[in-house]
Amino acid sequence: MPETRKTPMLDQLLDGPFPSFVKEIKKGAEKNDACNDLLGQLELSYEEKITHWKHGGIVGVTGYGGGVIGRYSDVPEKFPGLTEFHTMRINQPAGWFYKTDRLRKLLDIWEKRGSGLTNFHGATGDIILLGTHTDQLQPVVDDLAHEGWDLGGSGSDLRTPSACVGPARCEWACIDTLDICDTLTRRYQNELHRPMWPYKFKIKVSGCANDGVAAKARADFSIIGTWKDNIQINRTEVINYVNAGFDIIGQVVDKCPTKCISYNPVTKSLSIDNSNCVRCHNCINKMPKALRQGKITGATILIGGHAPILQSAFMSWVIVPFMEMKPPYDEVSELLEKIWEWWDENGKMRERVGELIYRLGMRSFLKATGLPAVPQMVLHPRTNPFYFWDKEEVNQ
Amino acid sequence: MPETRKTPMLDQLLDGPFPSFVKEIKKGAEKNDACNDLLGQLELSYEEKITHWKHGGIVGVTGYGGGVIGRYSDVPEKFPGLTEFHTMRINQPAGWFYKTDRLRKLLDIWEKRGSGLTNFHGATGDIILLGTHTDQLQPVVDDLAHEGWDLGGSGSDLRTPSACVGPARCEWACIDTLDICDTLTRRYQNELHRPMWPYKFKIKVSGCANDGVAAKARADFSIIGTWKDNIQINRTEVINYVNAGFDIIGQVVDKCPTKCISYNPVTKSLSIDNSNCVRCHNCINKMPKALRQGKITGATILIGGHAPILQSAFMSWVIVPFMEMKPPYDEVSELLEKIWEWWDENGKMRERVGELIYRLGMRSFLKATGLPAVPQMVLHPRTNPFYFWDKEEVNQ
Amino acid sequence: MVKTDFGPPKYLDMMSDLCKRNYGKWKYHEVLDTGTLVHVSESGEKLYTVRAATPRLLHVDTLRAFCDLADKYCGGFFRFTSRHSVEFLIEDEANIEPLKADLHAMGFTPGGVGNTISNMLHTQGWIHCHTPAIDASGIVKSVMDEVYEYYKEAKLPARLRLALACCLNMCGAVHCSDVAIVGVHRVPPKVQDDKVSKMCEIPNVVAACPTRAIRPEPAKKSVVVNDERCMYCGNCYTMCPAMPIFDPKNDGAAIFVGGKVSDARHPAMFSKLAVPYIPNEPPRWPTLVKTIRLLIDVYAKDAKEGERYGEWINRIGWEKFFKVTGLPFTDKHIDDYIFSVPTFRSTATFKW
Amino acid sequence: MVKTDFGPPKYLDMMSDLCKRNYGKWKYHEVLDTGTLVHVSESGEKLYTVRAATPRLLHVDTLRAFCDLADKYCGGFFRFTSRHSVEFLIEDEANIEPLKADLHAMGFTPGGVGNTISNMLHTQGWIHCHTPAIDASGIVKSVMDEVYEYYKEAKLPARLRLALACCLNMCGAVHCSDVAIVGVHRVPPKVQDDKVSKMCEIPNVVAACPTRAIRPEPAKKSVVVNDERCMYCGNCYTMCPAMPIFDPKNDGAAIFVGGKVSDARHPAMFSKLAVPYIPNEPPRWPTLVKTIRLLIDVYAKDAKEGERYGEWINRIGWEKFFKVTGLPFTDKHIDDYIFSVPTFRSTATFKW
Repeated sequence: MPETRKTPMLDQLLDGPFPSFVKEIKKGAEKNDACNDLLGQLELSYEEKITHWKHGGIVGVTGYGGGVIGRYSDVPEKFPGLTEFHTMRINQPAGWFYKTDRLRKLLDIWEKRGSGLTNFHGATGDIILLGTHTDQLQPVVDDLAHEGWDLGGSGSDLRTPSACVGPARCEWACIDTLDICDTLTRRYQNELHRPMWPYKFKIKVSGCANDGVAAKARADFSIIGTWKDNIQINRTEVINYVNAGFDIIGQVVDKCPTKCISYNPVTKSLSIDNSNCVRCHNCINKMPKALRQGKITGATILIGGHAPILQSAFMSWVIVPFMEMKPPYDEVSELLEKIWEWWDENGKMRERVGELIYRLGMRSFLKATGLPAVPQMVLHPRTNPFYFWDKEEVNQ
Repeated sequence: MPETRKTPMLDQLLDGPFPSFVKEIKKGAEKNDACNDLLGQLELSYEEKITHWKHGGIVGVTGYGGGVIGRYSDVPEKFPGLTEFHTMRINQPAGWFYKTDRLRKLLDIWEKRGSGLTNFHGATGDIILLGTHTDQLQPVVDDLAHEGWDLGGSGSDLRTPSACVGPARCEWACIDTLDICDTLTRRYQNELHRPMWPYKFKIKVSGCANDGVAAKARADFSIIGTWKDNIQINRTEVINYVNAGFDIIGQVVDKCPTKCISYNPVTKSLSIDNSNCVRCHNCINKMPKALRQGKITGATILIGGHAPILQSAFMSWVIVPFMEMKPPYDEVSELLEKIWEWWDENGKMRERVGELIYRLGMRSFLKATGLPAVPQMVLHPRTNPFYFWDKEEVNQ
Repeated sequence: MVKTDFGPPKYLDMMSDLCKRNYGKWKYHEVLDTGTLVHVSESGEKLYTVRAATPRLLHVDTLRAFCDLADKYCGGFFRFTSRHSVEFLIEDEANIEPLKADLHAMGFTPGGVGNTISNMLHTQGWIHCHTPAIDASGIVKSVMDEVYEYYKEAKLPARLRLALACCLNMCGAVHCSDVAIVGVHRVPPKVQDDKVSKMCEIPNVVAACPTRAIRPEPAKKSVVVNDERCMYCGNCYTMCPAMPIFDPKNDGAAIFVGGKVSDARHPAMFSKLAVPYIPNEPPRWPTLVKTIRLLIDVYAKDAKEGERYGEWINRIGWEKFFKVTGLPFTDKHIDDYIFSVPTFRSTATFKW
Repeated sequence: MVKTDFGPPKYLDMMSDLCKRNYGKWKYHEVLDTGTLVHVSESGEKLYTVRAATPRLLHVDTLRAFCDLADKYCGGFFRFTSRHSVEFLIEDEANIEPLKADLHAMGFTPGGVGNTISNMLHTQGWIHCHTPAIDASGIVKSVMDEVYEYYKEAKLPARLRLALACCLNMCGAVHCSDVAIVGVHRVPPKVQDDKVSKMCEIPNVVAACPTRAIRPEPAKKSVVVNDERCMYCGNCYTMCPAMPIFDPKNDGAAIFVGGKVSDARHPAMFSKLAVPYIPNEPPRWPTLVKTIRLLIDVYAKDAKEGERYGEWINRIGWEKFFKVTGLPFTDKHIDDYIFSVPTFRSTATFKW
């Protein structure tokens, strides 16, 4: 075992109240050379203000096209433990729930065959296992498979879907986010594990407009729970909030974006003009005991979200205002498969589905998917007069 | 004199309460063959649903590069009076004020040498003389010059500037729109009369945020009057409005976009938090007797407005939040000339200045004009991280 | 020697002494009726304005008649507005009614002041333009006849600005009007190969296409249009007369709504597409006129006091707009041009 | 035979009986303190949640310690949030305080619930990424240490979401966070001509550039970058390892503010540029940390109850934001990318 790396800069990150990642790496360094070298290389990056991870190098395991990502130090002579230090993505249970005996098996495997360092979780939602040798990749996968843990996605494939905590611990879940996430993940194992598309495709499922899993911002295909009928008002609880000093005017009435909620101070009662409610969820957020969502629930489906690379960040936009969400979620699957087919056929390399729609137009997307154009798809209709007509639409 | 054209379709437009343009043409047709033929050709267009004016054909007069526009019928054999039927643009007096004796001279000349048909006024603001022969163009210009009427702009030049009624008949003119318009028009006669730029350039001057001349929407360079100090409140008149039953809460307080105006029903007094006022003018519009603009007046300068062709409609955006507007308006001229130089050097053929800024970036525009970047230029800062650094700004 | 570049007549020479005396000293104004305003000066002097819409296309005889009225009632001075209305500026209050009566007798009934429809901004159309997809004056006449009551009577929640442009070049502030009509084509231009080489600069024609639908066809010394990518803007025709885009069977009108140029309350707004296409139906365009009427009636009924057209829609939402008007929402309404994405609804909050 | 494609563990197998019993039957919840929530079921059963931020990078021993706590207090069940916080789900109220004490002793003090700063979303940085312009974990640690009081105490007008992405690829919802840090480059990539031909597909590299700044250089079997057009996004480097874009003298961090993902009250918003560049200053990034502190302190002081960061700015206006923060507004703040024009202020109404 080589001497523990000197890390005077990193050591400054051991202090302070917030948990220290350096402490985590040091835990590993006590028993693992690669972790020790990671400290050394990171200290070097701190000195030089540059990464020391090389670009590229494809690695893989039998039967999968993705899920493992090659990572190599560019200074292996200094840090031989990092000559190979690959990442593995492991599919998390929907909602990131863990039973300790199941998780411990995974931890044991990773300590035995990898660095012992992890991320709980990666940006997409997978468990990330940080750093192992090429020759350990297959054994890790095999050992994990034995304990019921499968790989996640990487490359131009379906990335591991994720979901908010949903009905397992939230009264606002209009849809069974966990079941939807789990069902789609199982149904599309092939799409998840074998990159064959123009680029990556993310699915995220949030139970309500609070969008706890950032589905609109972070997923190409965003499923957000909502309802069609009236907000349920518990009149007694309204009075309780008011009597407890809650600023119902300031926090609820004045903040309603469509001014569809009003409060009568005499009767201490709220009334809602549901026909003008946009279900923004503010009033429900502020008075969870008094106000509940409607009972006819389902999902709004949105498409196109992704980060700024390349054509600016897109937030997903509405393509289906309301879809019933009952198992086995065939309607979602039919839509997904139509979208994938169109995107696969028309997308350029590394073109996200939102960018393809931007390039070819919603008209083309709607035609391919058979979805009807509805005003809910737009903030406002176009301001320019530059629209297309199909040959069949005009007089020949 | 040929027989009066039969116009059964057009004749249906003689009925109804709104003044009829057909009646106007018929007035001409009584004494002018071209007007009679115009009725005929227009009736043909009504039958066939297509224009019968040919594309192209450049005409001109001595000493000018623009101001007259060639127009030829594509069915001259049927309507010989329209073989040549050119348009002339005549520079209007600022604010479209007319003294009858001066105007009658113009009308006489046009009846003598043209169709007698006009537009009061064209979209840009000029007097439009509709329809004359090529050989009459020079005589019309000469006769008009004798009476003090000059040509307007056309083609890739400065178009005739225009202004709202301004201080001549409006209490809201923060700037002398007429003097500014007139001064710039006189100063830039060469730019107005000799096309030499990538494309057209329009200047419009509005006295206040009501933007009576649509400067933001219709001009590349938009001058809009505003003020820097506090709105003046006449407390007596406020009370008069209230006592007369004016809905001060509904029409003023609730409509204030920044909620900076409040009304005390006990004292019947208004108060304004001027530091949060955006000078939207609504309260002043609604209570002109009670509220007046501040006394430190000047203009906001905006750039880039144009109609949808080609890259979508742009509304002009702020480049100078506040500029003093005192004769001889040298600061405006300095800015205009810098803009023209940069545009002339960098603009592609038929590229409006707003489109050039879109292509090269405000950064490039600001560098060329020396204007400082200020937050008033944007609704919000960029959402993408894709900005440029000059070589001098980075460490070499 | 020709005299050039002397500029327009000086505006001050076109103005009455009262205007000049009170120039920049106006204190406030009031709307007296839908045809009449009064402006009051710091000095106490008053100026009355009588406004009447004109059809923009005016024969010199009509203008002379205006001059006669101005001589009779206004000391020889009058003016026009930016919306083609004529304004008579009166010093003596006693002249207001006689003037209005004379105007009415001439067929130019005063109106358009306050919460009304003022005169309809428009372009040349078939009378004088070489690129129109629709006529201008005939449609304006038909529309204004239909909605005349809104011009005469203050029955609207706020002022309402109509405009028409006969092609996508959109002369006039059509793109920022409450209700606007725009002439549109629906089929690609027909390339006249034999003429292109003679009349057009091919690189300019290719560059003129905003969707890159045009490429050179060197063999024919012409160009070829990719019909799939053409959205019929007509910019190539503007550059090249050998590519006419007219098609009487397919040209027609689109309606845009909700724009405004004033910054009062809410900043100026662009008009947005309400109806993608209505056929050309001269001489009275009944379908178009009926649709405009519907759009105005619904607004007049549903909007709150003081709400401009676009403010009304912003309050109720576009999804309600299509519901209350009964107009169909189509794929045409969804932007697919340069700035499309920010117009998409990136939120699960909307009305059913 | 290798077993593949069997998918993740079933979530129901990872959940306590209480969670399963009350699945979909939750009635309401309350925030008990900045580290604790209670959810109440229709059945009357209660579930307590204790939340604590983690540094995301966790050694298996730490995870085992979490397992120990879950075994001790939670029947063997726990979970993580989408923001790398650990959550312990407790049935017996008596276990809350002992668990919190144990967590605190481990260095994982509960917090981040309610009107606080919750855990800071971030990426890999120099620990494990091949494209970062800045480190991730070190900055997060430094920032969270500095603003720790806002994590522990509910002193903010509303919740505040911090995020960091170590390069423009922006893994994580950085583009929709209240306050976000993004690693940026400031100089074009250096083309290693000798390697390009071996390692890169030139047409793909050329196509990868969103500003068309890269063209082929056939003589060298390489490419050439037009420095004037390059805005350092690094997308070419992603496609071609022979075009490294790192520059320790110039790489650094930008700060974006005002984004959110929730649709509550106002629809979700993108974050906007507040500070274009702050140098890399490991190990504690004092300038960056100080600026983040300033941005949060000003908001904490100035915003109204219930106002998210972006809602606060929208109310006061960006012109006031730059005034109250004292941050300079520069040409960098003005968008010049694809969707720039709609971000320009096309109105004369603004604050001084």
